[in-house]
Amino acid sequence: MKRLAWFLRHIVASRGATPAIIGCFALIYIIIAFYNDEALVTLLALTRSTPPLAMLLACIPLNLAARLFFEIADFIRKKRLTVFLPQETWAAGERVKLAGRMEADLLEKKLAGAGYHCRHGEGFIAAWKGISAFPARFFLLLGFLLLFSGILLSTTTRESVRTPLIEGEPLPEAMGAQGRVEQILLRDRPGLVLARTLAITVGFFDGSTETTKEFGLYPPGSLHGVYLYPRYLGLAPFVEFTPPERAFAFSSYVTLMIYPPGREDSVEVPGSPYRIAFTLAEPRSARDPYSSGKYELQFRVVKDKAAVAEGTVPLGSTVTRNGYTLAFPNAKRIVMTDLVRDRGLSFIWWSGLCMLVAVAVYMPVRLLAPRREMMFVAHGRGTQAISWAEGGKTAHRSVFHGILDAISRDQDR
Amino acid sequence: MLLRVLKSSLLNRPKAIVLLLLSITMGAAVATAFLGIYGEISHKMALELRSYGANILVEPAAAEDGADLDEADLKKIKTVFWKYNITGFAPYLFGIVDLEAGGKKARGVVTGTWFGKELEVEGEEPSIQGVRVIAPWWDVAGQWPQAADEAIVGVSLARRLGLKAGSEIVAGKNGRSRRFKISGVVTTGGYEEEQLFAPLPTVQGLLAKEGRISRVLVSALTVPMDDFGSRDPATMTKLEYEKWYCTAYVTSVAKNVEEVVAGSRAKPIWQIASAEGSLLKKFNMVMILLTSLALAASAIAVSTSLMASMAERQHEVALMKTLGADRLQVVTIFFGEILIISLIGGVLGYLLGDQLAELVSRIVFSSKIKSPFWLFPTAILAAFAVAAAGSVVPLRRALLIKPVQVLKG
Amino acid sequence: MILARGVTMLLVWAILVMGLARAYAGEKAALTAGCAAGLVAGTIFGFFLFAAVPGEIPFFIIKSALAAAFISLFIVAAIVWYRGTAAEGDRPSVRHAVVAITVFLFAAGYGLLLVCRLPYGTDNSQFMALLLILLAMLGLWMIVYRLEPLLPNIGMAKGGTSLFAVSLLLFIASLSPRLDLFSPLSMKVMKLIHDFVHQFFESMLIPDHPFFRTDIWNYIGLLFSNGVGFWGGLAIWFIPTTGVTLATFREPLPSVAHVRQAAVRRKLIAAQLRERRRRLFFPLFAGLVMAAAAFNSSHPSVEYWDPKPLAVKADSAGEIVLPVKDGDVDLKDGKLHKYLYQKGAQKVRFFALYRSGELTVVLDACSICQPDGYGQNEGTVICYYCKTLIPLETVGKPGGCNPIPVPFAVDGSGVHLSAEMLVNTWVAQVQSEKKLPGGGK
Amino acid sequence: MPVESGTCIIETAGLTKRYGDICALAPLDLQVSEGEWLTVMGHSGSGKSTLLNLLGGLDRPTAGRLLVGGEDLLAFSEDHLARFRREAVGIIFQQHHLIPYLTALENVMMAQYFHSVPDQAEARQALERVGLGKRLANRPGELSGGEQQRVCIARAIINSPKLLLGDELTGNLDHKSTRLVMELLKELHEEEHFTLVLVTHNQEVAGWGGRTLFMDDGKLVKDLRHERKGDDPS
Repeated sequence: MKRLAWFLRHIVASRGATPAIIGCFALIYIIIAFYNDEALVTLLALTRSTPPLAMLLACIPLNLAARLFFEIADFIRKKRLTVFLPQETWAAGERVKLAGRMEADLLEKKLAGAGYHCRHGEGFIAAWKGISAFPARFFLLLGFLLLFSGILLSTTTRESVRTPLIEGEPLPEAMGAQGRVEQILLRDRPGLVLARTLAITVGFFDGSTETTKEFGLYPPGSLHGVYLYPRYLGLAPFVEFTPPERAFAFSSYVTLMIYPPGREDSVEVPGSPYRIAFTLAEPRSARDPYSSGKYELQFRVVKDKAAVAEGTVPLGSTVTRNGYTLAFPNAKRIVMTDLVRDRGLSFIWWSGLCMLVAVAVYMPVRLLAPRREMMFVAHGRGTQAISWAEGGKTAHRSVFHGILDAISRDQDR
Repeated sequence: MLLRVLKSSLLNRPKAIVLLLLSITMGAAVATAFLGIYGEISHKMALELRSYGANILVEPAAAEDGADLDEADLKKIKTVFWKYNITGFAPYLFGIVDLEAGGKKARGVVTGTWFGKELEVEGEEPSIQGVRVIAPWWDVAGQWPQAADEAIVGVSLARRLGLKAGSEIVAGKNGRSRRFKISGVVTTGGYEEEQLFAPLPTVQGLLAKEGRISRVLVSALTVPMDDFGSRDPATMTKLEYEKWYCTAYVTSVAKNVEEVVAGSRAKPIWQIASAEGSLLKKFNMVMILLTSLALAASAIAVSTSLMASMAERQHEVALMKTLGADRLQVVTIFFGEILIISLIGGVLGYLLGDQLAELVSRIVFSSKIKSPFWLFPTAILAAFAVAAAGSVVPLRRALLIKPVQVLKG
Repeated sequence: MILARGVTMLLVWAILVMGLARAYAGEKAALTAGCAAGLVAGTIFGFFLFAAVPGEIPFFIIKSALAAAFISLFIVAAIVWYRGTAAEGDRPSVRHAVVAITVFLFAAGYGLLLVCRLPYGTDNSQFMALLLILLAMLGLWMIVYRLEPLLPNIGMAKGGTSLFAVSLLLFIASLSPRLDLFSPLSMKVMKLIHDFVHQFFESMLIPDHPFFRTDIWNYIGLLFSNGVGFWGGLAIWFIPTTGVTLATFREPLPSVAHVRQAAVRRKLIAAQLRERRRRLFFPLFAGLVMAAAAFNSSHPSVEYWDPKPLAVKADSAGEIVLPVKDGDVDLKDGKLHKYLYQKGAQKVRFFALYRSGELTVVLDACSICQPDGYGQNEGTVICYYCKTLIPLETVGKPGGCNPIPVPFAVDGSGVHLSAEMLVNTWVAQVQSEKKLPGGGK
Repeated sequence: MPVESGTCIIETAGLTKRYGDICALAPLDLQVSEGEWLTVMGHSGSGKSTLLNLLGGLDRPTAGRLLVGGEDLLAFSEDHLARFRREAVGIIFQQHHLIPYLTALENVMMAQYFHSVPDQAEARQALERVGLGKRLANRPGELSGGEQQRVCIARAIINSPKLLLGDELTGNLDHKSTRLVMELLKELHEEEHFTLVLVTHNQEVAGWGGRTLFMDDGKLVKDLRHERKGDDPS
């Protein structure tokens, strides 16, 4: 039973499991890359659709969680023993049995002289110096745990719907809430990373109360766990189109993905052979038309694959070309948005934070005050001495050896 | 420990170190400066060499003045055996004319040529020929001529007559005259800068030499000349001649061209290029010699100051040996010291030499130079070389020190 | 050229065997047997492979094997890294059989590459291979029994053997553009980084570039530049050697705490440090070889692209069909693709080349020089006989030292050629020794 | 000469050293056993320093046999001799010979560095042992003669040599310092069990050892065993 527990512990909390699994995925990636140009996308899709692969991926957070658990358990156990490092790390240190017995006071004086803190108890003296890397390790492991949990959740359970948010229109149903897009604002606000900000104001009417909420660019705003991820901007101009034969008149808002200027999008005029292609003209002033509201549409009327009229129409005017009349009295802004339900996202954010903390903690500790420990345990007539260091090994080793020499010299006397 | 010793040794003996640093810095600085100037000058010379992009000159065989070639033969150049190796050619028609522009008058050379003419030869693919093909380095401020009455003018002629893109010039000869619109000013780095270039037919009309040309410059892809290639074809056996003919030596291509252009003599112009090349080689030699002399001088300076400091430190060396240092350990300590100093000296020398090169080129060549990237590693290497060369003798001396003799008494 | 290649191959062989002999100094018999058997087996297998499997498939197989070997280096490095916490002796103690199999594999890999590196699949190359093998055997005996004891004492890091041997194999492969691994690696890495950045933006819901500051976006754009593939590839290329080197550094030194005399302790530690420095030799050397391989790969112009001609056969109608795209082979990649057609004693070499937007098929000879064939360099092909450079655009046109064009037709199934026409054109137009007047001076 | 009990650390037979025509050391037969404290006395130029240099592997004899610790120094190459010096011998000079730009601690560590690897804690301990625990970071120029000599002693014993050689080590010291240094040497000799060979012309120093050789003109004149000073508290 005990053996089984030991075995389980060593499999589940193995240091090599995570790298091995990552290696497996790397191998799968390489094999896919041999045959396919979109290897990464294929791998993600494959992981999502193949339960065994997803389970393999799930082993990583499992392993990390186990490692974190045992690390903490070891830490607590060793803390009770006054020496703070886990058993397995001691194996990498030095361990020696001496014939001599120590004189506790003398030893403590020597250790203190070398700058070590001491504690002695029933038949042992423990000495330490510096700060343990445990907090850094904890944060690093936690960071990795969160990262891989996030990746797992994200790859397996992410749902995404692309839908336009249009000024003045109700929220799409996928948002899971009743509301109306009140205003979309694009502002030029040079920041540290972003040059422009986007504000989508949404009004909710929940029975009697009316509230508004603003969604920005980053971090993405969310509503009931659904993130709003703006992909690109568009325009919904109100267009009135009359062909020369005057058989019909088309007048409607049309949803066009024509931002930034130069991008073309077209609309089929229903029940007619016409298609109208639009682009947003380059602004005359430096200001972006989307934020200034001064739109100028370039249009091309296509009838049965042949262009029959071309022209430019600014907001609020009417243009007639070759008998085709196009009026552009009004426009609404559109943000093409991915509505994403992804539970892994916050995990990944937190993992980034944890890793930053880990690095920020580890660097100064390792450079300035790495943990160094030694312990002398009475062992029959002799002494068992153990030493371990995370950094500053050379100096620590020489202090340790000096003290061992002193112990055995005392014995000689 | 080694680092500790080096640190203490470097920080606590400022006088000796500064002296050494000075010699190494000087060496690296001089090397950097020389190489910087040299790089710049040879770059300029290479540019000029490149201006001989065409390597075959086709001239009338007859020596007397006024002899010329038939423009109609030009097409045949695209049909010769080595046609695929001929990457381009341009015809020229020269004439001395009276130039008048903006009230200033001068005699000058007008050259009719193809700038970039689409040439169609039956059975071959159409190709673009003209000076734009064979002299791509021509730097035109403005536009290449498009119309028949547009011309480009060489930069020094333009300066003389106060011309710039857009101005007009009148060229006259024997009562006929043409008005040209200057579409651009050309910088070539050669004699062309004194000429006016206009489309060939226009100049032919002006000079009353319809359908005639003075010379053709041909640019061909050739293999480097070797002993075999420079032999006289007349003395070859049939087999050898065949091999010579089917090898794209500049001479064999020239012969090829000569055969199709009536009344012409085609000569390779590598003579000029090789003359320039040998000049460049001599210049190289001088610069390399000067640089190595400067480096040697500073190596000697390093050696002397190291010798002096070694004499001061012989007790130290003897002591190290007494303590049981073997030769490698002694050398490591002293060489490590020198290495560090030479690294610092190299960086300082680079900075100093860069300034020096700029100063020299401003005073002597009145041009600004851009120091190339490779100069930095070169300066560091020069410093290492100087230090290494200068430390051989002192280190040998140090290794020969006998502790018994030095530590006696 | 064949000579130069042969000498290079022999040198690499000598280095390979010397290193192996150092690694397994005590196992001379197993080493010699494994080496010899591996070399012969690899060469025979290589010839068999090229004879039995047409087209680029043998190259694909060999390249895949090399890639597998390269990937296995990562596994080796990972094992060394994770096992590296306990100190052990410097020489791996292994059984004869393991040694024999190990060196057999390496030698076989070498033999395979030897076959690939010899120009033209003709009888000539078999003779050359035989000669090289004989010389190599002689070298093997010399090195193992004579030179090995003279070598200075260099230790062997864990995983050093495979690192060393595979890096040498990769080096040989890098000499030939067809087997080179580094360039494809760079390409794949570039693709991976590109995909990764996109996927990362997508996953983390980071808005796209219209919202970013231009300068920030330019920095992100660096990740999509061409250099990324090279540097990223380089980083991956060196992971195994760097990993083993660092693992060797990380290995704790044996404790000297039981020694009670400080000076003796220090002396032991100094000896351990010296020993560890020695053990770094092989990983560092392997790193150097990998660097040379990467350099070779990124400077391929040192050698003309001159693929070994693929043997082709005519079908019953006397037609030869070259598929435009077949597995790894892509006629439209702008590179020279050489083929060999044999009818009776008459051999016809010809090549297909995609230039100026269309395919062309020409003989591997011109009408004036001796048929030494062509190699390809940037923008030109070179006639090996007269060293004339011929612009790629003019390949397919007759005249000068241009290769002789042959009529062909392209359709969906590939390039169609008439075998009879090929032979006739070759016989009629190509100069061969016997046709030259006088036969030399 | 009666053979000492215990193993012989120094054994010479017909050991000769000539500088040109001058015979610095006439053929000398000498045996010193392990752990012995030997003093060599004589006038200047009597060959005592030459003997010391030969024993320390600093110089090579012209003729004769020289075994130190059972090894024949004559057969050693230059680098082998250097190894012998760093591992088996510690030498203390009259002029101290410390490296002026290094601190006391670094001077001691230098010897460790040449021997194997430096070890700061051990070097500090050695300096504490010779009573210089508070002057670790001082350069030789800031130390008195006696202190410098003690740094030299710390440096000489740091690599646990079998043989410690002292060349007029009290020549530059006043009476008090001499006594301090000699007491220190006595203490170390008892603890470390090295063999000590001191060259001096100071009668008082000779009294600290158990055996004195008198030399003159390169020849051994007298070999005397006597009571050791300092054994009886005075």
